Amino acid sequence: MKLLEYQVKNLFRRYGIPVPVGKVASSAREVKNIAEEIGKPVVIKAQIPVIGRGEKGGIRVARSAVEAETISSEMMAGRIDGFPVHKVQVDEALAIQDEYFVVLTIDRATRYPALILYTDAQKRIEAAANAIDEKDISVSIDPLIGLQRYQIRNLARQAGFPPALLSVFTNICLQMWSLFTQVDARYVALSPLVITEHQRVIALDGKIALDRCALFRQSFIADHANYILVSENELEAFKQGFVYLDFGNEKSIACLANGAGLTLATMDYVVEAGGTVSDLVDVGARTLTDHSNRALTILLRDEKIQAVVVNIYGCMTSCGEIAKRLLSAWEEADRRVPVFVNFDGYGKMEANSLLQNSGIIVCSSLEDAVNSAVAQTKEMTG
Amino acid sequence: MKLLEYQVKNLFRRYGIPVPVGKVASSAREVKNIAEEIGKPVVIKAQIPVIGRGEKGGIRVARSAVEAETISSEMMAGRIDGFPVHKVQVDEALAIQDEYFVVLTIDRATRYPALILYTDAQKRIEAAANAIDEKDISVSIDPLIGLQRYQIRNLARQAGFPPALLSVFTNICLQMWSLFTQVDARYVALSPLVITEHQRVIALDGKIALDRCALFRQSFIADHANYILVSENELEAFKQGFVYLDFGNEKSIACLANGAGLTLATMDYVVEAGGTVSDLVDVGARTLTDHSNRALTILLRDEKIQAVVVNIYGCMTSCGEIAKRLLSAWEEADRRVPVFVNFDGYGKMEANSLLQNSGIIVCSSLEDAVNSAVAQTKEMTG
Amino acid sequence: MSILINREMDIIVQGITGRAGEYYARLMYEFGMNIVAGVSPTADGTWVMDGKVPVFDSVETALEIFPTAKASIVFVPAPQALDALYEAADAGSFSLVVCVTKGIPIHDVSKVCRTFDARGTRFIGPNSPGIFNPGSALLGVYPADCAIPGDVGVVSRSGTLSYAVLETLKNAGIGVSSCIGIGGDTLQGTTVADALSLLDADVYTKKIVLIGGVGGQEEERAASQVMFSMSTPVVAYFAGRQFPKGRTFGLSGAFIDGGIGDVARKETVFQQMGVRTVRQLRDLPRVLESYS
Amino acid sequence: MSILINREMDIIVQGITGRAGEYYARLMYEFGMNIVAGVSPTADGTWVMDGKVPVFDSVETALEIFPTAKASIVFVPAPQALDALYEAADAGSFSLVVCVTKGIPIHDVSKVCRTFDARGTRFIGPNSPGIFNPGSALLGVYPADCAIPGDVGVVSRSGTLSYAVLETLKNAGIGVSSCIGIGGDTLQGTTVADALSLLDADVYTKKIVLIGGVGGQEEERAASQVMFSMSTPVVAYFAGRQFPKGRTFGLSGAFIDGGIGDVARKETVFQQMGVRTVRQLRDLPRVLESYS
Repeated sequence: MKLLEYQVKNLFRRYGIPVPVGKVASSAREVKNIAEEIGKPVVIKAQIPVIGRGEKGGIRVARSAVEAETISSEMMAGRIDGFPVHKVQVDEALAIQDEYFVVLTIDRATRYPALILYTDAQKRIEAAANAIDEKDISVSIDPLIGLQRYQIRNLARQAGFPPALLSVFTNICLQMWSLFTQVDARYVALSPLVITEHQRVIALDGKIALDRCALFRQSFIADHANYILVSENELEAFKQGFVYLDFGNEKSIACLANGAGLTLATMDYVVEAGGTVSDLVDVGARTLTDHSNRALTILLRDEKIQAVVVNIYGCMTSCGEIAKRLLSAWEEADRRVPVFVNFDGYGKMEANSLLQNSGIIVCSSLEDAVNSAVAQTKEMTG
Repeated sequence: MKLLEYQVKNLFRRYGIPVPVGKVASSAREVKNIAEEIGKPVVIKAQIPVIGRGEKGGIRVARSAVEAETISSEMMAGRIDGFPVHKVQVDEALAIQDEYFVVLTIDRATRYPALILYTDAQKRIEAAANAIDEKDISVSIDPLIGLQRYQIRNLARQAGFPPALLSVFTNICLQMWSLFTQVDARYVALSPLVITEHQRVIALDGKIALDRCALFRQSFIADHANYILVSENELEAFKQGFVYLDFGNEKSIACLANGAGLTLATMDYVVEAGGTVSDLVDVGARTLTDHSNRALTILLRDEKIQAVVVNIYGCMTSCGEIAKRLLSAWEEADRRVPVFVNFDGYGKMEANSLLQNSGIIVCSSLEDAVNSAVAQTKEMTG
Repeated sequence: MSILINREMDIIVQGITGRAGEYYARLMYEFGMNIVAGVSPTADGTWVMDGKVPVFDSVETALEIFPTAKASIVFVPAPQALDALYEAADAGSFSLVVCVTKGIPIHDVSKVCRTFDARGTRFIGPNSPGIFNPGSALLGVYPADCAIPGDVGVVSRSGTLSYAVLETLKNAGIGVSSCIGIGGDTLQGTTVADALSLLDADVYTKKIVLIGGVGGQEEERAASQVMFSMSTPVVAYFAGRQFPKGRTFGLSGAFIDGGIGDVARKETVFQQMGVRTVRQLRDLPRVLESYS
Repeated sequence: MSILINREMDIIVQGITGRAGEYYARLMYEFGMNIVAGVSPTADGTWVMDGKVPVFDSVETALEIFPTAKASIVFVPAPQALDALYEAADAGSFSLVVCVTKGIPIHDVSKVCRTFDARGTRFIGPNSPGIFNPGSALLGVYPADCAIPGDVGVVSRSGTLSYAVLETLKNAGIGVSSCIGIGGDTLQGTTVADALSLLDADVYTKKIVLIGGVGGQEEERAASQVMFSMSTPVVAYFAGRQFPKGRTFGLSGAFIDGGIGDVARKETVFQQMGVRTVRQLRDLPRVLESYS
């Protein structure tokens, strides 16, 4: 769950990581006031979950408070990559001498945290956070010991970070570590950390991705879900405790399966058979509560969905139980689209006979279910 | 540095460790008000750094607010083990069903933290905190991982702690761990942790010893020094950064040496030669600043001291440098008592010749210095 | 036969009184595994599975009675999993710990991996379906009838998908030596590369199927290992080819972020290393049989 | 000759630009030890000791140039000592780390001991004067002329007191094989028992002097070891017999709290185990010579 810039900057401020003088605003009038307060040129940045928003008109400079008002009112009237701009961050514009990208993440290769520093502005933070490049300068951190000063020194030396600013840099990195561990972040990035003409060291922007698994001890994560989850469907599934992705494609097929891998494989199958997938639901294979009925209810009322493929491998929750739940959702639904089901594993026979003549279509194989669904949508579109 | 009970209880409250309803008071009038507020029998406890104060009249029960006022005004008028009673803790009296002693310390044998539980009320917390008895129930804690719930469960089971109260006990121990590590304690003890008739689990009293070495990152430790250090001399030395102990004995000999072991050995020597030692100063062997002059200044103005034995082994700070400092203190002193000095190691010759005819008496051996000092005090007393 | 487990091994189940714990403990027991004891902090002194398996409040007490236990399988819910895994590591007796629990915070998993690494204990998971040597031994949550014994080793990042793959192989008459489910979360105690090495060293395994997925670079790292240090042929399949960039799939390690984790890229790397990949699972039996 | 160190060993000094660090590095250098490099985060690229020893900003860089360094001695001030000791442990190259710094918080020392334990690195200190093999090697802060070579091993918890003891022995014509200063703080990386074992295993050491002190139970634990598993005779002396109960002496481990750490009790335990103790240091040479 990636936070928006202004949320990141709030956390940075709380942890003593220096950020530009600035504030978040919800109206052009507020922007004007903030720009007046800052009293010099400002940068106005759209608060949207879009990578590379700068290239899409989401970051603009204003030389005066009046210009700031105009620019922000334009920005907030439009959409970027489909996202409405409800908020903008207004920051002092700074004259930059050097820039560095600093990422604290957990390295999937070692399974330990790593602090990474690089200077290539073209590289995506997300790429750095997910796989350490051999060209990156990085230090591996013992998760039981935590980041130590000597490691930061080694990193800074290798990167040629100005020795005169080492102690400022060290404190920033130690604060990043506190933030990283205390909020259960998947990564924290300073993107970039700049050295200004006046030798101030400032995180011009930052990125934080939170770990959804830590929700049980980080209740504030739930507050951020509204901003992060794109659709109503996703938000409802999040609250109920199952996994739902909505890609927003029209005239599409939804895939419902148990287990992440099986769900992904089902999606691949549909797309490669010529279908469009918009909604992906994993009801889980070893969950205490099976959510198949709730999931199907959400799918059936979504107007953009024209068919559903259900692919279940029965294990602790048997196919039979899932069939019952699907049936109850089906019977309660106001809107119905064809649902093609493939069962395997425990309870397959029982499930198939339960759904016979129910309106839900039981298929003999996943291939059969997928091909039927694709044919169905083709028919409706065609 | 051991804290007083009310300081301990303040920390317990801040960390969510349950304590009896109660408050600290500085006057009998305040005690009466607190007792009225509590509205049932109270326990009044003298806030003094004395082990076993209960047996010395430092803990008394009052059945009414009026009785509480009388008892506390008696208590605060007197002294216990020489300590004036400036403050008393007033707590609700509780009907106790079971009591346990819980100690979190660092085990000198393993060098790792340990959580200890025992039920023998006769045993001193200090003994438990300094050496784990084979009969004690204890778990060793990895200092990099910290105390875990399973370890608390193992401890509780072995001690026969009521399973119904396990989760309360677990949370108390986890909070003890937070407190222990966050304030840099040498030990934290619940003494005792009681289960009341109504199944409340409460730390009736507690002990915390802080780590003086952590002063650089625990500035609050300095605030406690006033309460903990017994004499003016000790407080002054603490502020200046050297080690001073004042045992409060009259007509005594002070020992000044460099290094803890050498200082102790010097003290042994004096006492075994028939002298009384009251003041012990370690000016340190590898300190950046040598404090010999400040130490001698304090010793010379202390009326109870009749002679000083100085025992120095010259190393980084040579005997010569120390001799110069001693001399400057000697020359500035308003009060003078005989000072007998033994030098060994680096700079011995230079030091001896520097002090020749200065009034400070250079001896040929430690034995010589000690015997001279003892003879001197015997003469003055006799 | 085959790797890591056998039917003689004494096994402890942590979290045995939870719904999943008891359900799968029973399946393993019925399969013939020696489930000697269960652990549940709140059910000390009880018995589960029709009075056949005693429950203790800690691993320590379970090991006092059953000191021969060499493996633990963990079903403890995610909020308590860190404690349970530290407990398993601290016991010092286990050569193998499998964690079925999914959704453990990534910082906890990192710490636990560090602890098991230091102790040299084989840790599989989290979010792992366990290990299954068809016809021989089962430590995990596999449906026992989804596979038949044979000489194909399987390494998988996902649970139900691997059951479906095993069943596909079974239906084609292809038997399996061992299936290792390394777990679908972001971090794994036993990595793809580790699991491939284990199977490569196994005398009963003649061919290997790798079931990977979108996200991470674990498989790419493994590809060069397959090429340069393994003698057993490998066929790879990756789920999530059609998964869009920039999205995260639930709690799993499935996401393409900054271009990392793309299935097409994984396939390219494998092909460059000379390892065969299949786009469709139904092609797997045919490609496997082409090695012989 | 004798234990742990020798004149050929390449040594790194952490905290070499501090007053104590540079002073003692020079003494060791003059004694003939191979001080190859110093470390100081703020003095990278400079040289100390008349341009003879280069200074690096980290152990890592020092080891890049001097990969043969096998020992480090740490003079870094207490607030930064944890970082310096983790750095020494992390380097992985050192077989021996001596920490001279005193007054390191006890929680930090505990963590550092844990780290060195896990890595199998010999850690001596903190608040240790180091190791001195008279006439042969010196890694520490001993005045080189306080002892002459011989066959008596010395284990001490204190610094200057041990110099005074060494000088007492020298004046009596008794030579020393090795003196290990394990440090006077509450915790020690190398305990009394460890140090006694090292000397017991040393062929150059025929008798051992243990200089203990008030506080703790380290010596009592060591006593039974002396009795049951050592062949070298031991004479023990304890400072602080007259130290009052309930007081703490400075930052050191010297305190009698709850009856633990009493010198009289230590002496009794030693005597019960058949180990000789001396009440006065001046008696030490005579008692030592009675063993032969």
